[in-house]
Amino acid sequence: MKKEQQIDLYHQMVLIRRLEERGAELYQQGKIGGFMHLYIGQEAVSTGLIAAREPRDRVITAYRDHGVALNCGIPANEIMAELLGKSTGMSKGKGGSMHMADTSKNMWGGHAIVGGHLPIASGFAIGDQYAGNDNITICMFGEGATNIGYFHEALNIAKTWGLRVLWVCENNQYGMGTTVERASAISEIHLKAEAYGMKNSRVDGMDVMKVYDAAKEALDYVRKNSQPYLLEITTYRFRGHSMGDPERYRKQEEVKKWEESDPIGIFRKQLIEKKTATAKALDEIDTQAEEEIVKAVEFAEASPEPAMEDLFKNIYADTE
Amino acid sequence: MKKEQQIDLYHQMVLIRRLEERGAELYQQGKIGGFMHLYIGQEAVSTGLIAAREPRDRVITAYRDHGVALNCGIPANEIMAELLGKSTGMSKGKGGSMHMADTSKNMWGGHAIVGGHLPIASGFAIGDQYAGNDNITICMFGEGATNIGYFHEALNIAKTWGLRVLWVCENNQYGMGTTVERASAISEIHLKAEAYGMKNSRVDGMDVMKVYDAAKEALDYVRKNSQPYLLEITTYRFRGHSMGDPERYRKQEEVKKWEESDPIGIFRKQLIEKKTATAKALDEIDTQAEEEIVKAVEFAEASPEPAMEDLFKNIYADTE
Amino acid sequence: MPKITIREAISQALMEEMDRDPKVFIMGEEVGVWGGAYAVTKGFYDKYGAARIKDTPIAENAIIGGAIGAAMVGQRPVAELMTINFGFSAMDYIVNQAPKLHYMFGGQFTLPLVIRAVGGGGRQLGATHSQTPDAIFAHFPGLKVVSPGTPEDAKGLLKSAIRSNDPVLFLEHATMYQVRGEVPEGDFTIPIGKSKVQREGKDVTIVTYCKGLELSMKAAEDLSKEGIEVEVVDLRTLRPLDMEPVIESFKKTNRAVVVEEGWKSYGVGSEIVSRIYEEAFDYVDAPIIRVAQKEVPLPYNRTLEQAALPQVADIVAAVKEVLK
Amino acid sequence: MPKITIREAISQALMEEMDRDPKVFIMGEEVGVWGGAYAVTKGFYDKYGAARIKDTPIAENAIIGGAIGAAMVGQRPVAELMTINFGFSAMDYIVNQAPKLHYMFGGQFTLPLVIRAVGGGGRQLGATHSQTPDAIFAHFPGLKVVSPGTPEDAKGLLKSAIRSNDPVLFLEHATMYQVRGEVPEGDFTIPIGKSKVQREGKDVTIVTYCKGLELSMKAAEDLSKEGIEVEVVDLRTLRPLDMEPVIESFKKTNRAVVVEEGWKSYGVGSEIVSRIYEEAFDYVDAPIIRVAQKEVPLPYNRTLEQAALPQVADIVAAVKEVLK
Ligand SMILES: Cc1ncc(C[n+]2csc(CCOP(=O)(O)OP(=O)(O)O)c2C)c(N)n1
Ligand SMILES: Cc1ncc(C[n+]2csc(CCOP(=O)(O)OP(=O)(O)O)c2C)c(N)n1
Ligand SMILES: [Mg+2]
Ligand SMILES: [Mg+2]
Repeated sequence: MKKEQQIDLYHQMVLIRRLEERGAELYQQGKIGGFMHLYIGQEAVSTGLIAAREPRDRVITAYRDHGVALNCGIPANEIMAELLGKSTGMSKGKGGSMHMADTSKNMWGGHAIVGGHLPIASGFAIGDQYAGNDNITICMFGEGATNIGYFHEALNIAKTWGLRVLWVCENNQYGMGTTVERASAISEIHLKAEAYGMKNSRVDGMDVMKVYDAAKEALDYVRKNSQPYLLEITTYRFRGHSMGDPERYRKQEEVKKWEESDPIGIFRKQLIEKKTATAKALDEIDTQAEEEIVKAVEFAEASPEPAMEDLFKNIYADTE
Repeated sequence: MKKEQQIDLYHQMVLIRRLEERGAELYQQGKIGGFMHLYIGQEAVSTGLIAAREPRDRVITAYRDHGVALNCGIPANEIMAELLGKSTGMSKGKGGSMHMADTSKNMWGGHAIVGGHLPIASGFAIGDQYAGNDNITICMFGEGATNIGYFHEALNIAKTWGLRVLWVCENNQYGMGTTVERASAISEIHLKAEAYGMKNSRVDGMDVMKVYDAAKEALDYVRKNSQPYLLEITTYRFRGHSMGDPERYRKQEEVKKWEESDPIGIFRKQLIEKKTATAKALDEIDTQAEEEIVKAVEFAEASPEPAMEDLFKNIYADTE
Repeated sequence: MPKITIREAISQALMEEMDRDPKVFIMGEEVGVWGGAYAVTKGFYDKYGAARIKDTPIAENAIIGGAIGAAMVGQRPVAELMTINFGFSAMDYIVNQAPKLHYMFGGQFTLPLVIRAVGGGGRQLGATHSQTPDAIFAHFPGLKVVSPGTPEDAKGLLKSAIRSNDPVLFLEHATMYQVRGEVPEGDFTIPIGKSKVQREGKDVTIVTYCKGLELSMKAAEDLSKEGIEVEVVDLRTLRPLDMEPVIESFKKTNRAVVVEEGWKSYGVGSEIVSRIYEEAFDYVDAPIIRVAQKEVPLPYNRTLEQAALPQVADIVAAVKEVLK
Repeated sequence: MPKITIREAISQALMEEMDRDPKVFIMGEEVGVWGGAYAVTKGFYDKYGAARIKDTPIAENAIIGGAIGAAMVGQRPVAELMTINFGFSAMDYIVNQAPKLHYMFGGQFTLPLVIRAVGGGGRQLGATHSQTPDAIFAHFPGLKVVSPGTPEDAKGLLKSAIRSNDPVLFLEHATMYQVRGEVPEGDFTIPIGKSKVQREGKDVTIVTYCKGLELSMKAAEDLSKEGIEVEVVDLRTLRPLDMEPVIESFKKTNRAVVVEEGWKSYGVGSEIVSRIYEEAFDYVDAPIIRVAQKEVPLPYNRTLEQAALPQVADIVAAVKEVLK
């Protein structure tokens, strides 16, 4: 990968981190409402993954979606505005944290019914297969979501029909407070693909370059063979499941241990060691990201609330 | 297996065949209504399977349930009465062909939402696990049912929680008009168990003794290990999916070919060859079965309709 | 005008829209090789091939979720649920995804999607397979719920549904596929969200739809012989609900009976009755009566099942009652 | 009497019934180690252990289907849906299995099963996570649907639900867990299927339940200051529905407002309004008004969301309107 792109990936990861740190503050201040799920610790997953896609490839994910949204190229301004429920958000303040989409960037949301977006992802691929193009649908979900029936129906139809879907399981070890082992009959999630005769593999999600390489390979396979692929990416969320998680289910030592593999730290070290960037250059990127987020917050705070008549808009497309 | 029991199994299989042949006639005469799914061709499956259970093991199946009901020891009289919607049926005429249950025989129905009874079967085993007994739940379903989410959720929880369930997939090659290959990503259904790290195997369902042996082994495993097991039993239905199936999806030659492996014919041959029974003795059983069914029809036809006030009975147990 | 059955009308609508717009395709269980469990798509597979007539696994979530996805990216799928009873197995997609995604993402994409499903009792299919649960679907803003009662409406409304950019749940009735009626030749549509007077009368207004229409028209005929002239208003669409023809009729007759096949409590009739009192309170001459299914899971036994379902005689009796 | 919150009331009911009957156990997502997503079962896991407090996979069908099975073979499971919105993902079990199996098999077994689920809007959770779809569940005979509005009722009704031999859907409200009220000490139950006058008055009858009760009691207080005395009847159970106290109150006041949090069309209010007109037609002095949610998927933005939800002011205005 080119030097510039590597540095860009670093920038994206830092940007996600900063955006969410500020988001958490705004949440505490009551400026953001609803459920908010932070991606902190998992930044390498979506960053490496999305970097590997073609712009024509569609992305769909669960509610833990701020990072993916940024990686897909949605401006921090709009993400922050959506978090604050402003009219300048991509979904005009109607979606909030869990529902970040910008179809012009081929980012199809943010979906909060666990596993519910998997059959929809199959549907994207059905639509693309029907249209005769070779777009891929990249569908991300947590390991907890692999226990619900939606997962099964979606993967089965994808393989039976030869749909171009890259299924990406972000195994962050927990579904809320439940460990993989307590909820899933097998812990190596990618092996669930065997029940569908589907190609699959597992990669370390704390290393963005490894994720990128694995994603590239998987995407190539999907495009060439017109067959789905299940890629498991192992990772860890450093924060609670959502804001206000009492975190009774894990020890702080465990979190600390994982924090040693901070994906930003790891990548930073790699970049410096391989002389792709100097520490100073990276520090500058950090500062720049910081500033971008400050501006995004300003933008969002200054943005107008949706108009009251928006309440009744977008219920039916036919009458708009 | 003892000689008597073998002959009893033969008797059960013939009885199922005769019951359904008469049932088909009564359906054509309009005396049976609703959907009716014949088991003809598949008799060895439930006969071998149920013979291997302990009386304390619970049985639950799909709508193709007349055979299983007979094997569980429900009298032909009551089955026929239920088919005719009479008050002397096990479900007092409220259930019909698809809903044959007699809990006193540990037969828990006949269920017509495809795959819908699988989580309920897990529930039986949850209840038995909670009670601390070692009952097994035997849950039968078609191969078509393995593509619905219910299958996935039920098998996952069964393995994760160590539930005593013997999952039995009757792979009769078709779900209505759809072949296994057109609906399922893999055709060896038992391999779907691998996604749950669940023990599994496949057996020829046209040979009742093979089914019996496989079932015994599987039941032993389940009881001893407190772990579920997926047993695939390959078979074929000689008749349409239900009464009034246009059968446009398969050639009559295919049916003919399978009819050469008629499970009753195969077993009859085995019994005679191994000198377990003479042809004459088996002929007598055939005649006897015929007569039993004639009597069952008489019983059913002579039985009273449910009373009009039964319409409002059994809605709520609290107010009965 | 040629007389055709509702089955033919639906089949024609599907074919004409498929011929008209290559984005339209059909997916569902047994829609292809089998020709449709209710023979509605008989011949389609041979004509259009597997790419446009997609036989699916038994996986209602993959079907409806899949149709939603395909619609979001620009196709116009017509998904078939073999019966509405299996809709509960895909409920999240029908009421929680299809009706909400357009709104929740600020209108960024549309969902030009039709879900066809047959429902209804009277065929001895037992409690889980005999429902007419239309009211519960009509509760959700964002969904359009259509349920025609004549061949003409079936054809014209289905064509509108396929051309609509919103998700439409299209509810048919299993015992009505053979109902015959005149249908205009050539391309025509009937707008979604418009109720219609199917029979004029001056004494009592019957408000109904789908199976209720069939029963009500028979009741109206019987009553006419006794000199009672009933006006039958067919809702045709349950959401968005068009009360105008209902209210107009009611202002003339001042008496109404609401007829539906589903259960009475929390049913379609509850909404219609409430709306009539809200919108025409001063015109009410007698309590409005609801005729509907008895509050029991439908039993298999034919006699009991028929006793639970609303019958023509029940409607006749209700009309006489409101005239007292 | 001690004052406790609805959360405490529910928690106490669960504990007391678990202590009373070893057949009672709890299963659901995050009910154990986490202590319940809404902290209702906090401490239960430590007290009762994993066998009686079962953390499940995210698999709503395995949860509700599993509870049904366990109930059929003699246990008394209390299954928790993390929110009622996820009930659509197990819809077949809630409306098509639990309410029908007892009937369909001629009463051979019972289903002593409780499904607890929290619902409601007002927390900016967006369209898929904010619903109050109570009416659609109440449509199904065979199911009991309970939705209390006070700590006392929450405790007494949940205890009855657990002791019931029928499937009970027990609907809580996410913004009401902190509501405080007096609750009798010791073991007591409140019967399912009994409405209750929560505040006496002579001018107007408000019929409501759950969140609607909270809003209506506030409205009643406000109105009282203006000399308008409202009688508030709390349904508490939506199925089986007890109209007696409603009709009795209405015969006294001759005017009614029906208040619910869910959508108006095909909602709970539709049924109540229909029933009042059916059962007390001659007592009606003014059109009955329904106060309910605007017909939109609930948006995330707080201002818009609040504008869509029924407010105390809406109830006050409706009461004044029926008094005109
Ligand atoms: C159908 C459904 N059930 C339950 C929930 C509640 N819920 C939200 S997130 C979550 C955990 C999901 O875990 P996982 O899939 O591993 O994703 P992660 O949060 O770890 O990214 C649960 C149970 C839901 N949103 N939808
Ligand atoms: C959820 C659901 N979807 C669809 C149906 C309609 N249906 C009834 S039987 C059947 C085929 C089932 O095939 P399989 O599981 O292989 O069983 P078999 O009939 O071959 O015994 C279908 C699609 C149903 N009853 N339930
Ligand atoms: Mg996770
Ligand atoms: Mg089959």
